[in-house]
Amino acid sequence: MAGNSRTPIIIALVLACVAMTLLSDNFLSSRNLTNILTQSTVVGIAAVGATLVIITGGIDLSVGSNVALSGMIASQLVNGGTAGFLGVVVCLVVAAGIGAFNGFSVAWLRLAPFIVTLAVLGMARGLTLQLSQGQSVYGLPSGLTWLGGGTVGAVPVPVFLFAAMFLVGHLVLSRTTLGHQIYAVGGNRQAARLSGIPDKRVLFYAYLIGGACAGLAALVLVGRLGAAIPTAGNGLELQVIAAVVIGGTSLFGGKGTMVGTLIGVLLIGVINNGLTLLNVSPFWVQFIQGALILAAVLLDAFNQRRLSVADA
Amino acid sequence: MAGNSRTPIIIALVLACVAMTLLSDNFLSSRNLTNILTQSTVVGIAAVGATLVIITGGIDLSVGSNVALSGMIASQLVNGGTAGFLGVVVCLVVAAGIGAFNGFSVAWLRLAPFIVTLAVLGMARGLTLQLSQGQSVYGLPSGLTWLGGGTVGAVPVPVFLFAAMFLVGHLVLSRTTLGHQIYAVGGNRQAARLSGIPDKRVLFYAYLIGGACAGLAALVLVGRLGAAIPTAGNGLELQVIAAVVIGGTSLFGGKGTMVGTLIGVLLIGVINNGLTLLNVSPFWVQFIQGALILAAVLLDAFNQRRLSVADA
Amino acid sequence: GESSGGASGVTIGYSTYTLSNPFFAGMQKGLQTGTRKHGYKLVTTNSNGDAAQQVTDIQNMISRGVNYVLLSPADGKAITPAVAAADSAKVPVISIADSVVPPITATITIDDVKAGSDAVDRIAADLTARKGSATGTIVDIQGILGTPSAARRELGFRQQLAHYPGLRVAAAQDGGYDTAKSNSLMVDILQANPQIDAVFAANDAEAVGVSAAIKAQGRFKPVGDPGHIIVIGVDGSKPAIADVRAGVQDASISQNPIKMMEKAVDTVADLEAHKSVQKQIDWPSAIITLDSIDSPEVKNYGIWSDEV
Amino acid sequence: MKSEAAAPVVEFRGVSKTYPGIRALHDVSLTLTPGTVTALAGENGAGKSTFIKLLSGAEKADSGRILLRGHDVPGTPGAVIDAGVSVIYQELTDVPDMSLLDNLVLGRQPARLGVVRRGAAKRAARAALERVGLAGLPLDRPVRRLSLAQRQLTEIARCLARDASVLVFDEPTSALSEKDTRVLLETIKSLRAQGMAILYVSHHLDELFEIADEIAVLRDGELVGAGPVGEWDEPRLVRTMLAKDMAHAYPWHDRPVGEDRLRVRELDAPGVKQATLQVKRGEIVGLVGLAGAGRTELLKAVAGLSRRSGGKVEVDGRPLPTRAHQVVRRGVIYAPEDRKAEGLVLDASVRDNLSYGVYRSFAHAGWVRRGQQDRLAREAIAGFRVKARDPSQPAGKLSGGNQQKIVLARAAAHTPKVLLLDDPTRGVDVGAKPGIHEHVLALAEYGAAVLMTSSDTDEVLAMADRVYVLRTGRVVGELRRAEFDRERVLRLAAAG
Ligand SMILES: Nc1ncnc2c1ncn2[C@@H]1O[C@H](COP(=O)(O)OP(=O)(O)OP(=O)(O)O)[C@@H](O)[C@H]1O
Ligand SMILES: Nc1ncnc2c1ncn2[C@@H]1O[C@H](COP(=O)(O)OP(=O)(O)OP(=O)(O)O)[C@@H](O)[C@H]1O
Ligand SMILES: [Mg+2]
Ligand SMILES: [Mg+2]
Repeated sequence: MAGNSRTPIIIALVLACVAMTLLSDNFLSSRNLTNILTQSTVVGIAAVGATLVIITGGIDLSVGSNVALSGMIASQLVNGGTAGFLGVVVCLVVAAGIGAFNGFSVAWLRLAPFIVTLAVLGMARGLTLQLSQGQSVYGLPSGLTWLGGGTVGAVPVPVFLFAAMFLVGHLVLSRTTLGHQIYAVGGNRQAARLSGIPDKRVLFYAYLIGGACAGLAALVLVGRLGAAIPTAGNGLELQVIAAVVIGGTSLFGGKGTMVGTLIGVLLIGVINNGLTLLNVSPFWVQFIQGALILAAVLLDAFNQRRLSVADA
Repeated sequence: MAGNSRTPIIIALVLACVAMTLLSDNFLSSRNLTNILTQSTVVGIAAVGATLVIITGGIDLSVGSNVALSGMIASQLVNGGTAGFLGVVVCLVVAAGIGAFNGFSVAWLRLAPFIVTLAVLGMARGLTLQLSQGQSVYGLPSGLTWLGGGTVGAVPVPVFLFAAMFLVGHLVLSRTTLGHQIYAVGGNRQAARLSGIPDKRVLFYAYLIGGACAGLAALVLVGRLGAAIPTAGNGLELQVIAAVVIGGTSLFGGKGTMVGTLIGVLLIGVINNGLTLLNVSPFWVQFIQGALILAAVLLDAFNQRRLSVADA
Repeated sequence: GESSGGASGVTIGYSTYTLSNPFFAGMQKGLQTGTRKHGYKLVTTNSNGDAAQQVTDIQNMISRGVNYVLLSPADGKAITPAVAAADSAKVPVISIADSVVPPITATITIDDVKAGSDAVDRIAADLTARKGSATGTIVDIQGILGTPSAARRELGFRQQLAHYPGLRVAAAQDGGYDTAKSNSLMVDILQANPQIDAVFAANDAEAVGVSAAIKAQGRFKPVGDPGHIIVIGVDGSKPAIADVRAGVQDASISQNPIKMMEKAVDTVADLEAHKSVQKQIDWPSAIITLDSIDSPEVKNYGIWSDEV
Repeated sequence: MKSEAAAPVVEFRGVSKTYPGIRALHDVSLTLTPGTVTALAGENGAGKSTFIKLLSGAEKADSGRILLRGHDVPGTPGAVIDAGVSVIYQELTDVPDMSLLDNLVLGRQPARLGVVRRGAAKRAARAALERVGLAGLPLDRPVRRLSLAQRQLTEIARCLARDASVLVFDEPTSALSEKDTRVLLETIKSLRAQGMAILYVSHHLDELFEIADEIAVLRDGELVGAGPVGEWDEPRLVRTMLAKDMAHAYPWHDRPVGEDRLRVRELDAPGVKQATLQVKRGEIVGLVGLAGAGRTELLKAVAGLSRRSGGKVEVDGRPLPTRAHQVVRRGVIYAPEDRKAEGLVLDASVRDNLSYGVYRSFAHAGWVRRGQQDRLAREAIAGFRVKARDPSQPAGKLSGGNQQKIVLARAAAHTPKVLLLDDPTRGVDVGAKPGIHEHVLALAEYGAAVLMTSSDTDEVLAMADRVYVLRTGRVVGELRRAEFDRERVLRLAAAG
């Protein structure tokens, strides 16, 4: 597939892990590694969908407030007596609906993805505030929180979800006609159209899946906190896009892999975990996060350059 | 120039103004109109620079924390006894320096603008926190605050700045070699390079100017608040990009006008002002803002479609 | 929110910097009750954490012709131009929940510094009861760096800590007043620190996330158990009160936003009646614990989150 | 022709260039002399464009030296232009969203103190357009709205306008009509007379013999022959290029044709007025016309790429949908003339490019069978003689002619009912053209209705059973093969 040519940013991830192992005794414990995975789940699952969207050349800024709104609606229903599993369904349906709205606007109304999803960001966040009146919903039954808070044996359910979603995402991108078409539409929409690819439908599906992934991320978050909070997912969109782009997917579309996204998500997870384990002063945390991300992409760039010198 | 072909989103702005005039007696007062302009200055001045950056096909997410950092450094110096006008110079130099760093990374190190400027966002915000230890700087002399807080006759200084910056930005884009080159690099970088345009230098200048504009925006903000606050410019980047993109500039580069950006900035300003004048419930405000922006771009899209049917 | 009223012809403008915190929902409630009682019209704006937007909001309100400005400042210093605009339009200004630097008509606050120091005292007392002396390791989950309330709670926390040499801060991080972020931080902190005795969270949203992390990491023992990790938050929000009742969270240092806001509207009424008003009104806070939650004192103070 | 040996202005000394896995140029030495036209010939992927990119500073040589007036050539395209070398690249190097005016002065905007001198720019642009016969075009139109031929001419105009002593042309006429080609060749002759050194690449061998003083031949990156034009004739040139003999002949033969497959009635669309035509099963029908006659527009309207405002299009008696992907599903395949903008996903692999939309043949229930996909790709690469390292090579890294073959191979892979070919052999070498023509013929024999255009009228006349003549968007004539007469066709096309 289109993206395979690029070695992803794996060296930076390995270096980060080695450094953390040397700096902190706690890093390499199986428990801590499980924690990193668990904490990366929300960003990770949302990033699976975002990878598809970004490969089409689009962007989804609404993912964070989609997480808030879908989680809030489901939690309020469940709080009002609806069965937990129905809440799960509602959450996914609401989130996919938001994705469908984005997809429809981008594909058929031909609006710029940035603006549509920014507007939807505001609308979904506003609706969340209005529905919740700023209040969290808590005390949710395990039917709704199991996906985010449960465990199977010693392993948290979100870790399985995370793994499963990446695997499915990877297979969709690399082995299905939809994935093939997503690369084509993102790489050259006109050429894709000419060869019979239903470009609008492909765009629509990408945003729809992106929305559904946000819904799953919402369930994980609600489960983890045991509550639906109106500020959930604030700023999540930037983290998600950052993970995808760090993983080598181009915002111009047509290029990228799910494996790259996975590495991007884990890199961010390891950096955040590491800074807390080392108890870096909170006044420095943001600076160091930024600097490490810059270092990682620089390393990656030099590594790429070394591999393919002849690319002007 | 490249962008002139596109009628910008002016109809939406006119409609918004007409609606507000009908709905609120206060809207059309000269005082309120001045307020709208003054309030749009920070976003507006930053958007002038961002327009250049986005036309090159880039993006600058660091603009908000650039505003915070440059304003904070200058204010701390001035607070420590440095003359006000020196503070102004320092603010601009720091901000332009951040822009230069972005530009260097994008042009010569060939890093993805999204990631570089996201990393710089974190780094600049972190530095601001560290330098200020979370404290605002207050009680600044008018030498530093005049640009944002002063008036000439009845008109606030920021309004003049706003007008001047847009005019200059418009002339740079439409009348200078640099503007021509910015469109060329954004429209087809390879072609620009092969025709002898120094593509890297052009990118560098765009980000440099973008940074300098953030510095000017910082001065306006410091002047307006009479203080430098560590949270200044939080989330500004999205507002700025939104204004530019609503104004018809494409995130893929090569297309856009300064007039469009001006209209985008004013549209957002009128919407925000209107929602306050009409006393919309604050729980609904975000929702309505989003919905109005969506409505505006939809209107624009249909209008564009009507004007140029033959574009499949 | 728009309350119908308005018979008196008085319009109050209220500018808040957030709505996404239940505390501010409490303030809305008190504001509505108060304005309804006095028959005032109400205009509310939310600047979403942005100090510049808040100045804008207040200027817009004044353009619109409000008679009084009530505000909860995003930044007590950076609000100055808005206060100046109000002064020049001869509109009285009352600040609630946080103070502002320029002189205004009245200020109604709880003492954020005291909230921080009360938390330390409470932790010290519990540890003394448990171990015989105030020794142990504490985690400090701060509020959004750069915001005044967070800074003052942190200040009170640190100042009071100096009085207890046996207490050590094992980790201090910015929880962003956010449940999810504090939850992630706490998970990692628990990993790095096998022994933690207590957590001070700068607000209850953070405290709730912290408690969830302690449970998820299998480190939870109920309040009263010797292995329990003490968790103290500030605000008295609903999930935190529920946690206090359930023996999960030890204490919430509660304000009462409803009554503070009613008091603010009463102050406006006093101004309308040309009575003199107090410049600084200190609203007491109450420490809500499992023991005190049903006590007459707390009943009297009011658990605001039960009312919104 | 100049006989006295002037000092060379450009000198390649043992230059080599390797791309990952591909030796594009190997130890090439060649000189360009003032007042001389040097033609560079070679099959697709031989290294001609690579040679040019090394000279222009667009790419760096791995070894060897390239001298410009005795000094090493500068490293960036801008500096090379400043040194007086002006290059017309094989692929369009314009900025589609910019106006014609801006494109004509791209990189050479007349300015004073950084401020554009608009008047001077306009004068320069008009003068440049005049030289390529496009004087009438409005300067403010974005070039994306021009036809491919017009864009190509615009680039030529831009490069001619530069103050240059070395001019390099990489297949400038591949999209040009006969008339525009004539204008260009005459211009080149006059530039030679003014003492310019000219390098000329084309797959139209007759052009080479008309204007070249020297002919050099590349094969697999090596210089395999060079000498004055007098030493060459067409068979020898072809033999040197391909390393085998080959007679240049079109493979037409009589076929049975069935009933109407494609029926277009009174079609109105952008650039097309009241067009009525039919193509039968198994029939190859040509569209001829001058540049801008609307051939591309007509094909695009049928293919669902531009909006039809009136009329009917039917395939096998059923109306054809208007959306591009539905049109393809009905078996109507369009192979565009602008392969870069419309034909290929340049970043994607050759394998993927060969398989967009043909999922039927390698996917089941939405699941891609990779082995099958790869096998089909390899078959297509072999069948169309594509010079690619392997199917995973990005399509954008193929040579121009090989990219063109990918576009056609995919069209063939759809096993179309109706095949719309827009200048199918643009940039394809003499060795590969017959193969492509045979493929087209085979598809027709299989029952496809083929509607084709070409910038080379002879190609259409050689391949078609019937032609329609277009003029300003209207069908103005129809001729059967028996009536084909080059002069008559051109007269019909040109009559006003
Ligand atoms: N950027 C690149 N990366 C990898 N390989 C390349 C690149 N550009 C060209 N090549 C390869 O180098 C070889 C020579 O290509 P070149 O474009 O010079 O051929 P050409 O003679 O111009 O062919 P054509 O007649 O088709 O234009 C081809 O095999 C091509 O695939
Ligand atoms: N040489 C020219 N002079 C003026 N207009 C032209 C010229 N070439 C193309 N056009 C314009 O381009 C439009 C359509 O071009 P189109 O691509 O359909 O033509 P075509 O017949 O395919 O010829 P070609 O592809 O060789 O340019 C016409 O409407 C015409 O206005
Ligand atoms: Mg070539
Ligand atoms: Mg054509």
